[in-house]
Amino acid sequence: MTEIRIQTEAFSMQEEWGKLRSRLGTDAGAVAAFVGLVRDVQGEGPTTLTLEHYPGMTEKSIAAIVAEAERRWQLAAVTVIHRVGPLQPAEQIVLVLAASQHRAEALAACTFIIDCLKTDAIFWKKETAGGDARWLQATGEDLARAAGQRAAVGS
Amino acid sequence: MTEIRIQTEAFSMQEEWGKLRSRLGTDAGAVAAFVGLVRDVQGEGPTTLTLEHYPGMTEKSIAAIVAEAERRWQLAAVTVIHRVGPLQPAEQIVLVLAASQHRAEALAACTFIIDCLKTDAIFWKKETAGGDARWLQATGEDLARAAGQRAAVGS
Amino acid sequence: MIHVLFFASLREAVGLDGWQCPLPEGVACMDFDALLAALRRRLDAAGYAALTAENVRVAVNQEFIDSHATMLRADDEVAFLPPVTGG
Amino acid sequence: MIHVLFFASLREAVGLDGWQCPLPEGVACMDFDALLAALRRRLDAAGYAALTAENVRVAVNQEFIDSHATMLRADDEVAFLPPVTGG
Repeated sequence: MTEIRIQTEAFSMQEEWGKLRSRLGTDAGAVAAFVGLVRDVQGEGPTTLTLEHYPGMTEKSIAAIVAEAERRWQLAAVTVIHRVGPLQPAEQIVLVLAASQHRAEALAACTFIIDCLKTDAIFWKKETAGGDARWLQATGEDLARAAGQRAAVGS
Repeated sequence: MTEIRIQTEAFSMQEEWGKLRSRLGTDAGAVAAFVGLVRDVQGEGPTTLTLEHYPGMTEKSIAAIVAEAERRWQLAAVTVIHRVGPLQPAEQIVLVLAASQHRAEALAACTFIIDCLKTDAIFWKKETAGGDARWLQATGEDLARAAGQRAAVGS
Repeated sequence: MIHVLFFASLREAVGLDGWQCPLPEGVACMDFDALLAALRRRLDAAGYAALTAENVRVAVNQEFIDSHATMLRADDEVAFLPPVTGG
Repeated sequence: MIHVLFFASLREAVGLDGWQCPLPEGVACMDFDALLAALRRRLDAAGYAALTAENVRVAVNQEFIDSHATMLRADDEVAFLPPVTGG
């Protein structure tokens, strides 16, 4: 019940939501979702975020994160979609859906997966704004959140 | 940028997602969502969950929870929809959407709001299964989670 | 009149959605204890016991009250709320 | 041949998407240090320095390796990965 996709095309919350719902039995009581959007870099003119990945290994890195979430929590279904290629402000970059019997599990799993995607999934982001380009790095806060997730036992 | 609704009709994730997205500027980087579904009471025949509320005061109780979330986190937009009346297994009961610049805030606010809805929002649930009816109570776990949310300072 | 409302399990225990409690003649207000006394006369013992259980909260004009000394005026809305469970 | 891949900032630093590293004649495998030596000959100093920065991770056939003693065989895929940032 896990779907992992990497794609250049936009994804539709409507479609992914419907597909996940159709995979659930009547014992699922909760679905948590997260979508990341491209933010505008204020006052530096048009921004483009270009995402690069390593075909094959990137999918494996996401599958490992989802498998770890599935070991920690009872999950009825998980969807992870991550876009690559050039993206403009307000475009959707990443989608995480996690369904479970109980809300605590669904929310914890969704938060865990997106936190680990930030630091462990094999993607690189280049930001182009006002003629300058730079490769982004995971922030200290990102690394601390993912480390906190790994350190949390069970819950 | 807050929308709170109580209604007997079903809601559509597609529609609510689109409405919230249209209210966001390009500085919002994250949207977290939660949907609660009616679970089947296993092996006791058809289940109906009937939700009752106190018109006026229920809306105020939800607005107070959202206002507290907005004091704690920088939120770009929040939507809370809660259904009342009779619901069948797999139907959507409640929707929470929280948008922010950063994922940590969106996820924390979404979790906070649904945890507090469980214990502080003025609803009552009656479960009818196999001819028996009973009024549900917030569980000890629900109360502990909401108390934990209130105790957490800031973050 | 004081408009008294009963919700969920309390509505079933009392057997009423609500009740219009008259104010004593010539009196502009009454305290919450006086309302309770009127309810004890109006309801059966089981219904009254349900309303006064420890986990029941009371709202006046949609705000929770803590004190039985709260004064009630004509057209106030008094609601008895059993423990809630939303979400 | 060993198939060597450079990603993101390393691709730009090296100026190549990838490089086919020949195995020495008559040799079935080489260790990672031998590959580094071949890269040092092939690349300019700045490109080689970027590849060997402390935060660069190396994957062989899409699994991260920890040791420079890792043996590489014909058709192995060796990737140099700068720090990642997804989500």
